[in-house]
Amino acid sequence: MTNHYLSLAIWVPIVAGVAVLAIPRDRDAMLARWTALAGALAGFLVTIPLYVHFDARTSALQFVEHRDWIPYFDIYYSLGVDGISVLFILLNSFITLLVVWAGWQAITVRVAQYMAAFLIMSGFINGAFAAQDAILFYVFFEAMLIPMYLIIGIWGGANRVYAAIKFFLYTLLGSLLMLVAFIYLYQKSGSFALLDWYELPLSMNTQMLIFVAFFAAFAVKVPMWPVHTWLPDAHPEAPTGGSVVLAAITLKIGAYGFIRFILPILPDASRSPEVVAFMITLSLIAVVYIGFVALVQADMKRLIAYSSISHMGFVTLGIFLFSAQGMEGGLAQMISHGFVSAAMFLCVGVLYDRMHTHRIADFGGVANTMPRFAAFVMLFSMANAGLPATSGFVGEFLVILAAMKLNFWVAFLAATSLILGAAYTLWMYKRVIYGEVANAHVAALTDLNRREFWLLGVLAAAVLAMGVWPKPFIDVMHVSVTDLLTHVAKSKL
Amino acid sequence: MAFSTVIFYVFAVILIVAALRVITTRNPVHAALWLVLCFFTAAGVWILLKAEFLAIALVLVYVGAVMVLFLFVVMMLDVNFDNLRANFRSYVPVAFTVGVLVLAEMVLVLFGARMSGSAAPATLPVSNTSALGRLIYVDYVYPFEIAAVVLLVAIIAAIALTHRKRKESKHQDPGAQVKVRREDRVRLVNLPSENSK
Amino acid sequence: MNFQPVLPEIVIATAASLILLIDLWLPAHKRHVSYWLTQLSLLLAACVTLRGLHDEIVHAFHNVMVADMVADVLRLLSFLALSLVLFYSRTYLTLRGLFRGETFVLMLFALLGMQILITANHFLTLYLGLELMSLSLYALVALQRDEAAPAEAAMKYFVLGALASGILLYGMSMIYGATGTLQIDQVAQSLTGGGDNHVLLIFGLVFVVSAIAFKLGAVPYHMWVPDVYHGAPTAITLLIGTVPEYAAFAMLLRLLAGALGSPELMLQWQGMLAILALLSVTLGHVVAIAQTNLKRMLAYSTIANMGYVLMGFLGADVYGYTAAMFYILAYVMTSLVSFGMILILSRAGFEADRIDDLKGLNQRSPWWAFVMLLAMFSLAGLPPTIGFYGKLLVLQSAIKVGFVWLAVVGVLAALVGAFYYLRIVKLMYFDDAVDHSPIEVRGDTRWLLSGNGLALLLFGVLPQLPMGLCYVALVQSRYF
Amino acid sequence: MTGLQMTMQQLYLLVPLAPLAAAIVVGLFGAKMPRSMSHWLTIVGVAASMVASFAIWRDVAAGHTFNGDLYTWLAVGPLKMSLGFLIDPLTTMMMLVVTFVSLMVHVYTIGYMADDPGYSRFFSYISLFTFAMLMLVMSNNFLQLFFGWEAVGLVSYLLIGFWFTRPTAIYANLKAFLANRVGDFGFLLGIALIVAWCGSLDYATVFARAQELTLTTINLWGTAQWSLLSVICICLFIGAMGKSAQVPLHVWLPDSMEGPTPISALIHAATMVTAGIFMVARMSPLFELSDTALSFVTIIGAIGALFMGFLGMVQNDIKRVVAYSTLSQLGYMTVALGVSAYAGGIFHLMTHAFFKALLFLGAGSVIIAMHHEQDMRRMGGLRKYMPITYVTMIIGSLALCGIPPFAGFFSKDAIIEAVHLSKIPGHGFAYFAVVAGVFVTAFYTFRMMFMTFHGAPRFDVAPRAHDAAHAAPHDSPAHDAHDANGHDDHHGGPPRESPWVVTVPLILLAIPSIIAGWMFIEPMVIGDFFGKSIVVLERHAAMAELREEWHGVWAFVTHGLTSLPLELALAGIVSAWYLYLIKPALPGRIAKALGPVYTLLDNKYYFDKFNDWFFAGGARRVGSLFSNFGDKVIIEGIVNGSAHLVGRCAGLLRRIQSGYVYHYAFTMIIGLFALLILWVRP
Amino acid sequence: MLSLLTAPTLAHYLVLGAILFAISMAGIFLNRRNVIIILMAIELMLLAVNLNFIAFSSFLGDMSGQVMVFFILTVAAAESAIGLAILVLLFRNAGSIDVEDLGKLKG
Repeated sequence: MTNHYLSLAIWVPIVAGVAVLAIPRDRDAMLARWTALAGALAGFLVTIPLYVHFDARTSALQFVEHRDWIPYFDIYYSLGVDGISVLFILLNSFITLLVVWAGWQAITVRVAQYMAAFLIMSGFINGAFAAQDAILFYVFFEAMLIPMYLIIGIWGGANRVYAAIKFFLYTLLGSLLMLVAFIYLYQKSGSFALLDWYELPLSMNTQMLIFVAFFAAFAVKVPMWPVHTWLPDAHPEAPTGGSVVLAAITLKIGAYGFIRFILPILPDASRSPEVVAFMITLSLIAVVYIGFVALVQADMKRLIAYSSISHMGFVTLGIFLFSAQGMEGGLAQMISHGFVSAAMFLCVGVLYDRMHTHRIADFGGVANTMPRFAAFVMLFSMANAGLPATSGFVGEFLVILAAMKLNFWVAFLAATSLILGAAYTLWMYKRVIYGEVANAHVAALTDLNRREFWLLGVLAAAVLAMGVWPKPFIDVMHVSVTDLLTHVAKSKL
Repeated sequence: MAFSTVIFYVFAVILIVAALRVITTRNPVHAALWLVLCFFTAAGVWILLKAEFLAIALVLVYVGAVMVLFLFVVMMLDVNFDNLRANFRSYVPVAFTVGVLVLAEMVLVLFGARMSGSAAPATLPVSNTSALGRLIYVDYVYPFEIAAVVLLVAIIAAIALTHRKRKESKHQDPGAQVKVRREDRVRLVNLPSENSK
Repeated sequence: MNFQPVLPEIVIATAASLILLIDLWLPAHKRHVSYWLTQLSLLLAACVTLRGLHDEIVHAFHNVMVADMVADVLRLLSFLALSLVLFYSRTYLTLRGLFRGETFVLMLFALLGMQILITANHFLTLYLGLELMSLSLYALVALQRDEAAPAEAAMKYFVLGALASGILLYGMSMIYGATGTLQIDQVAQSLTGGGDNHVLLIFGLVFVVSAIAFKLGAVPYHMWVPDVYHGAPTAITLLIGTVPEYAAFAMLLRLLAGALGSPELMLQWQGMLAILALLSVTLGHVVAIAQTNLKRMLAYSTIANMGYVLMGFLGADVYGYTAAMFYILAYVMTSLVSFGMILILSRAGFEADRIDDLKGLNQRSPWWAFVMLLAMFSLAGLPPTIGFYGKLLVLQSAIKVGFVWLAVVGVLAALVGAFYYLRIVKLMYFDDAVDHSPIEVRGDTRWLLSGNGLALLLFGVLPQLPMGLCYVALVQSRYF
Repeated sequence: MTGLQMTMQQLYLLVPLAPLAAAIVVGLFGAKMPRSMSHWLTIVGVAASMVASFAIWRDVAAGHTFNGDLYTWLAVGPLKMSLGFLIDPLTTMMMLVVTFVSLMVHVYTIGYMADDPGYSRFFSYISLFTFAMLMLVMSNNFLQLFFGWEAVGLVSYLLIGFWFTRPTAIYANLKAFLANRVGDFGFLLGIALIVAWCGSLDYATVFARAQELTLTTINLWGTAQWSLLSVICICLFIGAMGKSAQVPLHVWLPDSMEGPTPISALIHAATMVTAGIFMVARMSPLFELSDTALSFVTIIGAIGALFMGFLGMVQNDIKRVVAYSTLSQLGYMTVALGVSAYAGGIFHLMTHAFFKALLFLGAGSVIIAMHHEQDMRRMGGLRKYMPITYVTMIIGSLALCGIPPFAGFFSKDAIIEAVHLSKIPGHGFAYFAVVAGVFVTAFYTFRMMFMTFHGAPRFDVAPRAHDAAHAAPHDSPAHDAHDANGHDDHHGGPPRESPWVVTVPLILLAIPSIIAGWMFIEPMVIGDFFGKSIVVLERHAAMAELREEWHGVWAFVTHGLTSLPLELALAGIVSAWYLYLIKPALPGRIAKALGPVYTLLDNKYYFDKFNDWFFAGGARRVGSLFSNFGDKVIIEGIVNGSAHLVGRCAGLLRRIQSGYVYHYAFTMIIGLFALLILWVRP
Repeated sequence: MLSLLTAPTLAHYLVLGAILFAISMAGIFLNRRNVIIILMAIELMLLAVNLNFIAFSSFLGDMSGQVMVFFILTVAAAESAIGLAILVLLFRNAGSIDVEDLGKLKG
């Protein structure tokens, strides 16, 4: 079976992005928008067969494409997805579609560049999720920094330059070390194919050193405490779409890296007590410490950014519990966070478009003027707080269950997010949405227009669907996760 | 101790002292003079090593051409010309020393050649010069050609860098005149006419 | 006598002499005839090289020169690079009164020197080629006669260059003494027999490595680079920053891999190169941060990049050499764009060589901003640009021979480097333009520079072609 | 038979889905449909649900229990998580209570919220609540239980903050949600422990395995070994403490009175707050196995029963009095659970649902009449104006005080008896608490009744009431009251009886408040109505002993007439009568005399202040510390510091490039020498 | 082993060359006055190199070293021509050939 769905998922958005770039003038902004929307839609549609034709009964790679790329260096254009990665490609294409749509009116300068940046980034991200060759992965992994850098820098807020450069360098630091590790592995195995690396015997010391390098790359991306500080700086400065993609997708690549690279390539290091303790500690710090930090933020986007870190703490925690529940919980959390954080940032974007601020203190009583909006925000806030029947619950629940099997106190600390998550989210909700109309600007707010309504509506449907019936989401990954865990359990020493 | 050994040590000492003087003296003219001595002494050493042709070439090319060029430039450039002339006397001791030493060296070399020259030149299968010549014109013809180009570049570069037209001479630049565009000379101003409302 | 191996040299030498003569009789406004003749001669030389592409190693002129595929490839790349240099700098040269026969002739002679260096199989040929190139470049730097900075730069370049030449010759004399020959392949042969003049050889090796490092601009022999790049007219900076890099690589290849490539010595120069690479990448990248002048910044970036070249070269096998050669190729391609951008942004009486001159370029011209962006990311070594594969290859090369620590330092330095490249992108994209004057670019320059910029991306997506080219050339030339 | 089974299952499905469907339709399209559509749709939904519940009750009474899965929510490895129903007597009883009270509240709301701009929203919310509560009680597994658990919390949050422009309301709802979340935190840990050790979320499976776990211990701290079941049960009970407002997580309940009165009745008196009681009863197979947990439950319950009652004595806000009484009564129920008198607890839950809903709705009726005045000091003598309200509330009060033959008497006396008979550690304190609580209950209940309905009217001298009504932005009760009476909104006027939509539910709730006690005590408490839904071990024989002493309802009543609790209750009523009708000046003097005690009570034992300072403030302080010091100073210090360091290095290193050619040459030569020294070893 | 006042061996010549080379290098970086003396130091350096070549050539009995010297002399001459040309240019533009004045480009 050879088909090119994955290639299409990668290249359709990129080609569309380049096409949009060909419409540089803001006079033709409408044309650029429509082209971008068509491209994003096409990009989303070509990913649908990935789910429809996906065979959830096997952990083998599917939709495989394998062709020479750089024969000089044994680098192949090698694509393929399993149950772990396929959903993220769909999620990414879906979010990109929303982001393009969301930027319809908010962006008025350099529209084509804005749209193109997102489309091209979408292709890169799909590539990173589909790549089965380390260098191919790396190329996509790094390349996606460029559009994001520009997005934050060009369309961002006042302190955008600092944020953009910080974002870029932070991420680059990790990924460069990872590159060294890649080359080292190539040196050992003579191949850049991930599947070959999975079978490569490595001594414990080697595994530990490579772990450090990989950790640097992926922990920054996730981001894990204490290398998280780029995120709260990046989000408030990024335009809405940038925040959405950053939170919904790019953070996932970090966690995906843990699953795709660290666990199977370095099973012994990953399972070693020191690493497990280290990772669990960092994850719990992310959950608890960051939860407290989120509580005192004065800026909505900063708050949601911290909340993202806290939620991603669950993901890393789940991964390093080495149980199906934990792993699938982590993955579920990733998908859910994709929806919820996207929705939260879009909501902030809706307010920002109207008032050009996302400081909490500038708001109050928004529910009076924007009741429909308030309802959506309520739903997403609750999902953010991990309320059952929303997608936010699924992952946290599974991870806590899995953590309890390990240790009561790990579960205990993880479960504090139940309280902290509710505290910071709902306190923000209270200050922004509830209350008397705070000022004349709030009084002048208009409720959601049709575009915004559907945008949030689609995400709301997704959040609820996954909360009420997560099985279709999770079933896809069962076999892959199980096989991964079996693989990790085997020593490579 | 063979005579050539003596010559070597004497020359070596002179060479080192002269070289030190080259870099320590503050006066470029002195330095140039010391450098001449260096070259001369070195040529003597080379003769000890039986590189007669190169020794002669060194004296001819360096002392004869390059050092003169150096001195020329020094004289040409030094801003403070009065200063230079006032210090003219100070050149005398150095020049004298250098001259004497050069003379002494020549004597030493010629003497040494006679002293150690028991073997007749004819016994040599090929003289140093002709051996060198053969190599240069046969085996090393390609480098030789390149060397020619190097010299050509030196000529071009020297001219291109230093040759200049006199600033005060007035001249036309036909190129600039031809290249002039209409926009440079005439500006069409669109003035609104009074009655066009 | 077989002239075929040196036909490209003959073409260039003849053309240079002819242009020198023709230019004498040309009126000032017909200078473009010389210009086009220069381009034509480059084309002709390229054709001649292509016609006589050597898939075998051919020695000529009593073994003083060698024509092999790596030489052919490097020659061709030099022709291409010089041609682009000429295209990009035409307007600039015209506006500064440098659009003259001497410029072209000196450029051609410099090129001739590089060709000779590239094909050298004898220390003497190599030295002569090097000097021919250097002397022409000294002159070119100083050619803008009414400015103080070029003269100062030329003087520094000259003094330090002559010092480096002296060091090189000293090293060569030591090797000559140790092996009894000046011919590169014979040196290699006599070394395989095992010499007892070990100390003499190492002595010579240190001097030779230092001299090569000078040509490359590796720390601590880099001091000329910032001042010369900064002081020279940008067109000449473009020239110095690009074409001679190929020659410098040839020097590395011929001297270290060719003459001194015995396993015993290899171990020695690997260590030396590692230290030089370490110093270059760190110092180059770190000091670049503090620069406000774009040319100076790019000069430090060059220093750092040459560190990476050395890092690749110390792999000391065909993959290592390929890494270094590919890196140079990628670097030259990128430098052409970055300096080319300064050239097209400069106007009469205005050098766009301050970093701030790039402010808001995206507003003035999204296309040129994009091209510059590609160049910056390529220099930073980010995918999907060609620069990334350069980094990849050199890191692999270093790791392969066990210099993992060097690779780690290399990437950390690259991180520092990324900062100032990003700052350029920041200025172009995030800041508002101060200068709103339109960017007028000659048609041919526009197309070529755009194509050059896109090539960074194209070869960034499909790097096999240049990589394979370097590899095949080196294999065919038996640099294993 | 299968056909019948199918229909029964469809009926099960109908019970939660009818309100859900109504809630969704009204929630999404309420703004576009006529107002009457909102209430009709939801009332039909809840009514259908109630009818279906009734049918199911009949079916269950006939012995047809059901335990089956609806659909698989998620399956991970061996752990299958499903949604499903467990229909047994306990469930059906809860379903009936929930749907009945909910229906009453729906009807009542038509009047209470008549003019509120959020009319359809309110109906949507309470229907959604009904759905969530039903899902909670009908669940056959912990997952769905938690779903319902959190969902009712959500709706409670939404409803407390229904008038979201009031700062107090949005303060209260946040507080309620967070306090509940603290409970849920424990609850979730309990569930996680169960899954970790039993590998299932299914009640049946877990209960079946519970026996095996009795000897299992886990290591929580140091070397001490804790009984696993005790830890599980205490964790679960922490959940109940949140939801059922047990000390110290009770703090949210009084504040929740900021919500509209109908939801105070529905959620914060009758149903949601009893979810914890229901849950513990449902988990009786687990709790029974842990005496530690039962003692814990007993003591917590006893504290609530007595000390929360004290607080009711000093409240002046009519709804708060009822709220504290709810806290106290929840304490009773909890005590019942603690002494293994689950049936008694559940029975009290049911009777309490009726009479407390009645009291709240009655209070709401008073509030309507008083133009949104809730302070009892500005009421008095209302019985003349609002006879129906008065009578029904008297019934509710008597039931609350445990005066025979009202419902409360039976349930409360059963509990007191059970506590008396229990041998669980802490039962002595619990017995004292529940008995003393009777006096307290009677006192504050009738204090409220007397202050509100008796004595001279005080509202004429309190014109501020009217202003306050106007000050409230979404002042629907006031509006409603005026509209119903055909009065101009902007005039006060004497209080009038509420419209029929308000009074009819009062009457309908008064009926079970009278009869539910003697009707149901025999089957529910003494009989085997709950069957296997509730498990009691032999060593916790309080109920069994009670059962042995049982000689019929009349005997129970006659016994009760002579018992201490009734005397205490009467004493309470009499003291209230004396203090508030005969010597109205006395309470103030007593308060002064008991200075510190009064201050303590007036400040609600300083729980709120402590929470605000320690938890809310503490969290913010910790957050600020982490944010400003941890993140900004330490981490950012390192990050930016290294960036600055590189910058400084750059500044220093560039000085090497001095511009002087001899420096350059010197550098080269140094480099050369360095290499020579490093490599040339003669 | 090199001992003083024996008949000159190869080592003697090499040491002499090395001393000259060192002196010339010192000349380049010790001289802070005059560019022209730096140019002279360079000539001195080439002289040292040439001495090396000739010594080796003589002791190896191989003429190619002398050929090398021949060409070095040629190039050195060309080099000094260009060096002096640049010097002249520098003097015209900067008005000085002081090394200390040659420091506009830095950093």
